Amino acid sequence: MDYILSIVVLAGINMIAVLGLSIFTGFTGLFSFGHAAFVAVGAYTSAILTYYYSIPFPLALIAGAAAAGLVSLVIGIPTLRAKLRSDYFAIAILGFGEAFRVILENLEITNGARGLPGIDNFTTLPIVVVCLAGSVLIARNFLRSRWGAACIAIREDPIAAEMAGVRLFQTRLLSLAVSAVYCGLSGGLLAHFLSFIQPVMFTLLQSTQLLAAVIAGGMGSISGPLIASFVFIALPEALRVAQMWRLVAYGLLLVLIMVYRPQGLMGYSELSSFFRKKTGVQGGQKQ
Amino acid sequence: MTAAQSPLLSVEGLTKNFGGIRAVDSFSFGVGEGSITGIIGPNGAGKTTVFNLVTGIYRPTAGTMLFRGEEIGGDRPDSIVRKGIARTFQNIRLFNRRSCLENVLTPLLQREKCSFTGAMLGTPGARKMEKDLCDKALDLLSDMGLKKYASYQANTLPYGLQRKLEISRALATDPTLLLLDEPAAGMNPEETRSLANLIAEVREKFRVTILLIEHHMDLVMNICSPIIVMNFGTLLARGTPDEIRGNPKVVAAYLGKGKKENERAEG
Amino acid sequence: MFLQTLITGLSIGGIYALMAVGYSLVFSVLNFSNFAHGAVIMLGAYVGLALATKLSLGFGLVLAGSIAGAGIIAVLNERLAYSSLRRRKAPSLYLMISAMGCAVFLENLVYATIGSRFYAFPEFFGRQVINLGESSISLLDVGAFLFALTAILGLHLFINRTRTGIAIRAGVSDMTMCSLMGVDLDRLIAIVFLLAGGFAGVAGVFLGIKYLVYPTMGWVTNKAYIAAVIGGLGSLPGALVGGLLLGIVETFVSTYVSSVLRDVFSFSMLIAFLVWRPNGLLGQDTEEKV
Amino acid sequence: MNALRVEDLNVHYGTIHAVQGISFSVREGEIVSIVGSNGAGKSTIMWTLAGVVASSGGIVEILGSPIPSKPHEIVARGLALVPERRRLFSALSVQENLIMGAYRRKNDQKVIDEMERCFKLFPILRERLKQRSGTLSGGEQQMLAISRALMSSPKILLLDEPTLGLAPLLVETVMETILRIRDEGMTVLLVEQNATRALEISDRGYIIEAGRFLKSGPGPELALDPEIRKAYLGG
Repeated sequence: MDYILSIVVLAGINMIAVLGLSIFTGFTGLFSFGHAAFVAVGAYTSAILTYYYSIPFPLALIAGAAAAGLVSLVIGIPTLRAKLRSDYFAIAILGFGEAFRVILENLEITNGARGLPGIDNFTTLPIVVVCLAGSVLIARNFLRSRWGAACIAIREDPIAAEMAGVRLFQTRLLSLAVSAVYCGLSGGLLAHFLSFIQPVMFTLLQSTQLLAAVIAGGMGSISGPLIASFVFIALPEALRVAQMWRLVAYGLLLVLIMVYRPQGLMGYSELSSFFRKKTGVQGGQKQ
Repeated sequence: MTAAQSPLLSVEGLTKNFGGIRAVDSFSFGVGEGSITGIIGPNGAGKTTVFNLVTGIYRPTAGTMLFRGEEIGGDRPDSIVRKGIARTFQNIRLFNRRSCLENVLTPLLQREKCSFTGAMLGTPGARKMEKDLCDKALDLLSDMGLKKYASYQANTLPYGLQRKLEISRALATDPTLLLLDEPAAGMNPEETRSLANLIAEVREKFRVTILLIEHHMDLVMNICSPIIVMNFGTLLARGTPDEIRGNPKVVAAYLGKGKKENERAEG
Repeated sequence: MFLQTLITGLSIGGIYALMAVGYSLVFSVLNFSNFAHGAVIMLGAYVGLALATKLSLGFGLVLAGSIAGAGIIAVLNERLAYSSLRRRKAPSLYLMISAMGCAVFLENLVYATIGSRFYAFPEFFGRQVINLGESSISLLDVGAFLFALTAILGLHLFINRTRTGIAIRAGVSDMTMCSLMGVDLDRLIAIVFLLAGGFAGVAGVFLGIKYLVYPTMGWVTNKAYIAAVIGGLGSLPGALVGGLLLGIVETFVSTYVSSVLRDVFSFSMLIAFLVWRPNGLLGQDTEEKV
Repeated sequence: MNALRVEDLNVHYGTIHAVQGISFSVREGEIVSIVGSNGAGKSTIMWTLAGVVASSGGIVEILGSPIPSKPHEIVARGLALVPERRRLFSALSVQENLIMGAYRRKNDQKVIDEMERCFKLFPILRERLKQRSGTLSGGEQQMLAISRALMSSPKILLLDEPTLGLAPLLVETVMETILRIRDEGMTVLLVEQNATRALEISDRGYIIEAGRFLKSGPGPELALDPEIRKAYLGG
């Protein structure tokens, strides 16, 4: 029972990060190979606050999420302002993620590559459920606000978006920061669930897994990536598949999706229309 | 309503280089308030580049662009939109995978000031504003005869309606000047005629000034005055449709010259 | 000390350059960052290792076998993971994600089947060193450096002097027009991947001899990628200059500043170049026109 | 015999029906022009014939047999395209551009012979041989683009707006070259916005508007037809 519970909690934590990346990738159309770094910022910030400074857990969680948002600006401002090609941006943020991990491995306060053990076990299933539900709700509200509409417009056509009055740089930066906050929250929950974190948990491979869930679930959908990330975590865990075979499958999946169904496994349109009905943007306009 | 009154947009010495190529070469023109001004010219004359310069997508190499007396050269596209210039594109650029309503709603939302936290938490105030804007978007769609397509995904519309939707989206930014880049491209003569009517209607109903690039001469000659002719990135002629049609320079730019004339040009 | 550092830097830089060539070749033609290149290098090293240990072949044959093996793998990789994307003119980002998928797939496949053990090549060069005043250099380092220089020079000549080479450059300039000259694009791209794979084979063998052979050894190519960006993605001289420069800078940073900061420094250079000089030191400026 | 026969050709770009059931033929040794205003579908026809753009229906025959699907196979059948705006390999030298034109020739001597033939048409190219083609003047670039296509010794040459952006004197040079090429036995399909001069040198011409042929007839006769003026400037 405990085993199943822990799978569910882990899947829930992962879903929050995937949801964040989905806002950035699925809805704003920017790709990132570095979001694991923002999970790391949340994990380390909140863990250090509760571990060394005995800050209450909720405050530490919020601080972790906020710190991730702030750190995202460090990489976001120069790269997004420069309007890099989309693949260059994905690579720049990859470089940032890798550099950040190396820094974590060498700081004293993070206890270097050995990692931080003995973090208090605050994360429980109800907390994860509340956080996830809140995250979904806020994501929904965000996406139908003027900022969300701007993000989606940029994904569809950046030049047309600008001509609809969308501020390109500011909107992209906001989307990055929001996604980083989600990742930071996920990291804080993760640290206080596993009670042990170390830098190798936040590598390029983790970033790739997050991205794989978003792409597989379907670009421009909230529900798709959530389902995908649950399946990604829970299924192999339940079947007790060795980690490396899981990664073999992730790799293959990415290639197959790009070759056969770049709009995501569940298909772009069904999911987006499913989502649209839920948010009711068009409610009452049916003829 | 004559063009001469007060130029809404006045462009002086506009120049744009791409690498070694001069796409626009000290081009000057004005657009009178309330007019439907047409820009025509042979292939590669630099017409779309002018649109891209006026809307801030390109930065001019030299020249000034005054819109309602204010310099707009060097402004970002979104701030030019806020000042009141909207446009459509030669190859339609819609938010393809969004509904028609959302296409029009997006610029409406960008014009509103609203509280970020309010929107995130979904406060009643934020909800109400969304609802109001939805209604406004629907009104606009019904003005343009697109109401029954409100929930259709934009790229599923037939071509002619996509053009209409793109014009609707541009109108949703509340423009004073509307730039249309080949609105009749890909249309048959019948569709072109109804587009001409629509453009005239839009000008009346939304009180906008219109500047359009077009190759369908019937459309240009029927609804535009004045007409500006561009060739090799500069102004070749300017005048009423009849003046343009009778201008030998314009005819030569379009049809080319015969052997004798070419040889005369040599000497 | 200074001379020693410089020479070490050059030899590491030589290997970086060998690897960077593969990134640049593919980027120049298909305009995407082929992150599967690292996995091809790793597989090339395993092919070489198998030839050296199971068949006890000499250095020359090991190198040839590894070039052929990695070349074929690279061509297959293109056929299976990229060609259909390329034909339907998918955004370069999709190709890059597919490449990332290939890297994760191949690496973990090796990990799951061969295992995570570290293997060493037989000692082809012994531990011979050359003494230069106070500094000493290993023969392997000198060999790797000279080999890298020669191979890249050879490729440069091939690209500039042969009919196929000119066709590759024409393809870089304008793919559609290249096909209108009668060039079979599928064949041309297969040749490009064969070349990139061949270089991956050489790099894999040198990397394996200098360090060890293991599933994640391909990640070193992150550095090679940085080298390619510094030199200018798509430029062959750029790959050489970028590789050598990065090798030297890294060695100096780790010797005189801190070995910890070395990687942070390299990744910062990557970001800085992407933001401020995306065409690198020797890459050509792309036209502003959209 | 027909060098090129096109029957009921249709091309769609997404929702746009760019070429709407066009039929025409070019007999061996003829110069045929298609003239019409911008956006009428002229270039689309050319790219479709060269195999770059896929048609959505219709028959295309080259020298009596169906045209292959891939561009490099079409070149092998003796068709060469000089595209609009030249599309030279700008980073390559003049010589390398010419070598690319003769890519299918394995025999070096043949390549040199072809090059000599081009120098006879355009002596200036010999002086520019080592220069990067991107640095040539507009007129020289057009000469190189034509030469590059001739290097494959095609039977049918397609020229898409060869006079675009050229001064009157250079327009004359290009037109005279086209006549010379035809006199050497080649078949030419010419697409021009510069209608008057193109039709003057053509055996036959077609006026195209919005993806359809409006009228056809002997070139010089069509050059004087008021219908053209209407197609360009409305009526």
